[in-house]
Amino acid sequence: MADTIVKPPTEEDISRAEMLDLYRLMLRIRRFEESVYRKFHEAKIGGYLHRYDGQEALVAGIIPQLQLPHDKVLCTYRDHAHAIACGTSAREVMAELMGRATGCALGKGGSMHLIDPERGFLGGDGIVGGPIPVSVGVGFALKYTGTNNVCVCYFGDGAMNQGGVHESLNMVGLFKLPVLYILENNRYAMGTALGRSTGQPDFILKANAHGIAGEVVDGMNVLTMREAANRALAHIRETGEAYFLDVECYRFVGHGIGDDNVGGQKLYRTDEEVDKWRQRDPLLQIIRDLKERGYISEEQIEAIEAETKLEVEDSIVFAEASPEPPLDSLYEHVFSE
Amino acid sequence: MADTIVKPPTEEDISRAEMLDLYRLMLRIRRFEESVYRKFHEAKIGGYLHRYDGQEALVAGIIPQLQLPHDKVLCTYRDHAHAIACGTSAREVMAELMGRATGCALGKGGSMHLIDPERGFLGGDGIVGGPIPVSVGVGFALKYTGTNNVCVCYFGDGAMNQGGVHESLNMVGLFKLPVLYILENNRYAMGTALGRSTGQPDFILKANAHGIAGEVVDGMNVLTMREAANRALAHIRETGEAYFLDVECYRFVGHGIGDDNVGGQKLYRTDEEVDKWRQRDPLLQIIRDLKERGYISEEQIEAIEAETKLEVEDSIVFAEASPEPPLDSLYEHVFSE
Amino acid sequence: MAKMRYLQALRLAMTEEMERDPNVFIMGEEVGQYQGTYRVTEGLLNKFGDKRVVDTPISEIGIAGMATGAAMVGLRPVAEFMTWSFAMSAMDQLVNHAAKITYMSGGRIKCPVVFRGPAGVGTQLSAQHSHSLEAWFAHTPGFKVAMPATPEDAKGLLKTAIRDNNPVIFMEHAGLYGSSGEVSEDPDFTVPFGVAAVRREGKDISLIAYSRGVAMSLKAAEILEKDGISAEVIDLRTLVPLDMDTVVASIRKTHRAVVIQEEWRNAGFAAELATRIYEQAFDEMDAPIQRVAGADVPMPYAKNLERAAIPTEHDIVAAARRALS
Amino acid sequence: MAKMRYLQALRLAMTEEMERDPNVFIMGEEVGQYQGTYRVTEGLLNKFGDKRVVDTPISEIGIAGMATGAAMVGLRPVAEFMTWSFAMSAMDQLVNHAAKITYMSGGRIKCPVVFRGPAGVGTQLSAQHSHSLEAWFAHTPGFKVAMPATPEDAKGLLKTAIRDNNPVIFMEHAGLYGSSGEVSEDPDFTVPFGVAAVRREGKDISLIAYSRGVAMSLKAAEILEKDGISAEVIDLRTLVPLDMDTVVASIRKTHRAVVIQEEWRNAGFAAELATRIYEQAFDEMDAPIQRVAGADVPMPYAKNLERAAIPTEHDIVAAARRALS
Ligand SMILES: Cc1ncc(C[n+]2csc(CCOP(=O)(O)OP(=O)(O)O)c2C)c(N)n1
Ligand SMILES: Cc1ncc(C[n+]2csc(CCOP(=O)(O)OP(=O)(O)O)c2C)c(N)n1
Ligand SMILES: [Mg+2]
Ligand SMILES: [Mg+2]
Repeated sequence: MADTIVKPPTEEDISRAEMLDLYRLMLRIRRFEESVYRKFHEAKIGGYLHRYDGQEALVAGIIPQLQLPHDKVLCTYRDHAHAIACGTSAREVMAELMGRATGCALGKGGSMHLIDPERGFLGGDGIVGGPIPVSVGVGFALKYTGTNNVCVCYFGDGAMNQGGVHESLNMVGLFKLPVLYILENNRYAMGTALGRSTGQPDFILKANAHGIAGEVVDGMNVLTMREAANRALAHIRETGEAYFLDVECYRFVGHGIGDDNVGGQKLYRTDEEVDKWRQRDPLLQIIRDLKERGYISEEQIEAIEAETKLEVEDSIVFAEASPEPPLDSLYEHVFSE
Repeated sequence: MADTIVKPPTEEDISRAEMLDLYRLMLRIRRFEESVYRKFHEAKIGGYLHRYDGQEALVAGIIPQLQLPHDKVLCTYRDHAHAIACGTSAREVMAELMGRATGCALGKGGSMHLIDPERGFLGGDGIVGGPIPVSVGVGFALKYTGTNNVCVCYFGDGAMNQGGVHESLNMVGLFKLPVLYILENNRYAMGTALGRSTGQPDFILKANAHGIAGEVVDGMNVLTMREAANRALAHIRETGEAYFLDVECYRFVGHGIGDDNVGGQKLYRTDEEVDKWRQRDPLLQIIRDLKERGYISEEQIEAIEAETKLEVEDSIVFAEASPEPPLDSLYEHVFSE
Repeated sequence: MAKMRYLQALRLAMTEEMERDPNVFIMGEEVGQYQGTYRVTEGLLNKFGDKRVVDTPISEIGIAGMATGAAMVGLRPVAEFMTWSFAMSAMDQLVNHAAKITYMSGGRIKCPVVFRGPAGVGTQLSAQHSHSLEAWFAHTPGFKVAMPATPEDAKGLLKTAIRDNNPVIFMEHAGLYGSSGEVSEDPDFTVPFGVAAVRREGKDISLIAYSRGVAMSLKAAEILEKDGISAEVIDLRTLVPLDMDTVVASIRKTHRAVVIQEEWRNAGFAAELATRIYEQAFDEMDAPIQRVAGADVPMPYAKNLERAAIPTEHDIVAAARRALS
Repeated sequence: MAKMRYLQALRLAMTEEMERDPNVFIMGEEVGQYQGTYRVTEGLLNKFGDKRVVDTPISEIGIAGMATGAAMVGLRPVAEFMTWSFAMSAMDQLVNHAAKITYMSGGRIKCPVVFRGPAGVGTQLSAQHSHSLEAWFAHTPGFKVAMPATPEDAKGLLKTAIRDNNPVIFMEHAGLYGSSGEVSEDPDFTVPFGVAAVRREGKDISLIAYSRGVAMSLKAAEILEKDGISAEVIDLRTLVPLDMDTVVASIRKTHRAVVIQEEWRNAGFAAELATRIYEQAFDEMDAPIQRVAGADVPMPYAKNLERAAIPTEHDIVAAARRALS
């Protein structure tokens, strides 16, 4: 069951329009993250900041396949991409990152706590492993209310060492709940390489041990990712049981702002390694595939870049022009009515 | 690797004296537990009370094989047997259960917190799964100080659903620490049968998933248990790596005082099931084996019963005659000097 | 009205709310087939089936997360901790998730979940099974904290908790489960949060308590009465929200107070209570507020030590006398 | 003496103690190869090797248990929580095991372990990364709780913590890591637990604080001085044990006090402090004790809201003026 690397789908499986959409979404995420990084260094954004560069396919290959807002998405602090893929506007995300009243969490959440429940996005989470126990309840509720919907729950390789994750996988296995686990297996938890944090590196065996089926997926290729996601989602909707995708991927930049300089990353990985993975950049691959199929022209590439740039810049203008949250909102939202 | 049921050893493996010792130890435990139960119902003992009847082989087959006090033992609240096997006197155990100053924890611990560090017994623990994280540190220290010793850590099938257990097994697998895990797999966690609490019932797969090798053992037969323990201990002392024994066993009585009446247990198991397991009573089996080998006479059986009874009664007399802890010890031992 | 025990009142509250609202469900360790460790949920599995009465593995993190997640998308879970002592394993899910999600989301997520179970000292359960930890939860913004002292409140507060749109820490007291009293059988009967009850009127001193401390205070008041001392007994009912109006009104009358809690003294809730009284009524105080609390030791097993570690009505009487001397 | 930063002082304390005692070792997430998330442990892996500087998985329960277990059999672990916020996942191991094993064993087991790491509010780290939780730990018998305010104390208290035979909760403040001051380089220099420091003498009012609150109080004292108000600033250094003698001596002089904490107000440590002052010096108080504390809200992300949620020197000044009015 472990270690099945799924083959990319054939041309028939995906239309030109869909492929262009995947490209567009991944590009929007990449450009958004790059701009966020600049804004952080201009001190417009504070706190911690975790970019998704390199992992775009994990979001683009899955979230558009969902029936939002009825399906639900949970993820980690590395959550900008997930919000955007769920349909939260770049404006609302950027405003949240800048701590503005117009942000998707009214400026109260920040980078690690983007959220958009009306779109099915139940939010990022600053605690490693934190969303997985929550996913048990979301999956339970989807089943309890008699829907055919799925909760998609993202988490990192480092999170596999959190006890709460194991309690939860076991409960999901036992109760047979409709949850799709996406292990964003980028090989590092901060500065800790996979092999230095796990007693046994085949995560599918860990999922299986709790009664959850799963497989390894190449997450650098969005088409492969998309196909695996579709099969997993179909499996869950048919059987009502969870599925676990251990997705091979890589973050091109530092863990966060603390090691975004190369010196920081040199403590735990080499330039050569980063370069090697950059050759599998999901954006390069989709561009190549689009071109090979004759689905895209240079003009279109430029046009998409331009429209993406516009969107990101608009989000910055919007956020910077937005007010800070009113001071008297400090004590609001501690409780719901 | 999973599911290997170890064969009982052949006659050559064990001397008559050793076999008699195993019998004596198991009988002492059984009779002690029976008397403890009576004393509870006389209100001489308070709190929770968890008996080991039926599981004696898990203690008798392992603890005498250890190099105490250099090897270390950790276990659950179901810990009277472990204390006795480690060499804590019945007097000290009984006095602790009666909350007396002469108890092994000066009356402060009670039934769930028996302890005797000078004998290598690091204590029972009232929190399900609680001792396993501690075992990581004990194993670490044994390795750090350059010994060849082993930490033996007992826990229940219900504890396999605790997150801390998984964090710890993974760390022990990763750091390659000398810990022998004994899963007291008595098929029930209070009123919850195995299949109602785990998404996947083969616990060896759970251990393997964290990089720890293991096997299933018949824990109703003390000779089988002893052989498996010896092999596991040899493996650990040789390789320095942990081992996991999933020991098939059964508790003949209720989980604790709350369900010691048959009505309580009927909520979750049948009389027939209990009867079936009682036919595999480790005491019956060893008596049968001793007789078959001509190692024991009826007179000897009676003599051992008599001396055991004497020991248990002596412990009761001792405990009842012992003073309560002095009231001014209330604030003692919050801190060490 | 019917006479019933505290634990029956709790069960009745759950039964009525489950009948009223199909989104309410029960979950926890041994709540179903085993009929509840303390029999609080007895009969509910039979009545409502295993869809709505869910037995879980011994996984406190998973339980807390499952309840939180289900509440985030519209269900109303009532999750039992077999005892509150075991909630310690789940503090991250409780505090970082249940208590904060509403605030972190700018109010976009509601989290109507009740965490309930027995707290406090039992009988010789020793160090790891004798907590209530209300101070920890009261310290954490985002939780409401209810600690009923009577069967009627057990029912009325639990119904309010289940209907509340926020995470409620509902701490019962194992030592009160068997106590009985008159309880309304009206399914519309609830007890609001944040309204303390004056359990006994008095004019010389205010005894301010909650949970089992209320019964102790009433006994103390009777003893004091024999000496001609008239003690007012206030039952806070909920620590968050806290009804300081009732407390301060009492203080304005008596000018002396004893604050009572069973849990460890240091940084316990009684300190908060005393501090708030001084903050709001310093000039009214004729004597220092006396604090009655558990000893700052892990709970010892031996009967005599356990007795010495927890407060009794005699400690309250002694404290009252100090305040009046 | 040498001028160094707070985090360097911590590192020096660990280095000296590791050199002194081979049973001392360092463990935690990213303490080794990554050189420490906040660089507190920078260089220690190179110096002492991976036997004594142990990188762990992201497993807070396992970390707490490993440290506790190792301490129970004679080692002296110094375990880092990347931030104290993450210790919430480990509360059961910390409270039910580390803090209680000595008592539960009738004193037969020692547990000489230090849990350390940054606590308190950083800069816009938002709701899940801004805790200190000292009130929880102070509430729990069996822990000592140290919260150094200066580089010299960072060194001296950490050395005392490592040599102590009990579990010590050692809370650094991320906002102080960069602060610098004179620190003794004598390897025998330690700062004892339970001895508060009078950081500034004064006669009109006592400002009682710890951790970052001390620097805020000193700034407040300077502002007050301009108005001719002489404020005494007391740095508690350790909350358990707590040096009430120094506090009460100050109160006897000033008769007025402000108690300061950064964490949530409700049931926070400042309430304990205020309550104890009243218990021991009620008759000395000329005005109600003023409490300065964090807002009772999960920490908001937006800069302006975060600023409003945490206390500043101006809040202390305002509180002092209230106490003096
Ligand atoms: C419980 C907990 N412990 C530690 C941290 C600090 N921390 C934040 S991210 C991180 C690494 C997580 O790695 P991984 O799960 O692989 O996710 P990735 O960052 O690679 O996406 C750590 C240790 C935390 N947020 N929560
Ligand atoms: C963390 C925690 N949760 C719940 C309990 C209550 N409890 C005590 S024993 C027990 C059952 C444990 O079953 P198992 O691990 O199989 O051990 P056994 O009693 O069968 O030996 C439970 C739920 C506890 N002590 N600790
Ligand atoms: Mg990772
Ligand atoms: Mg069991």
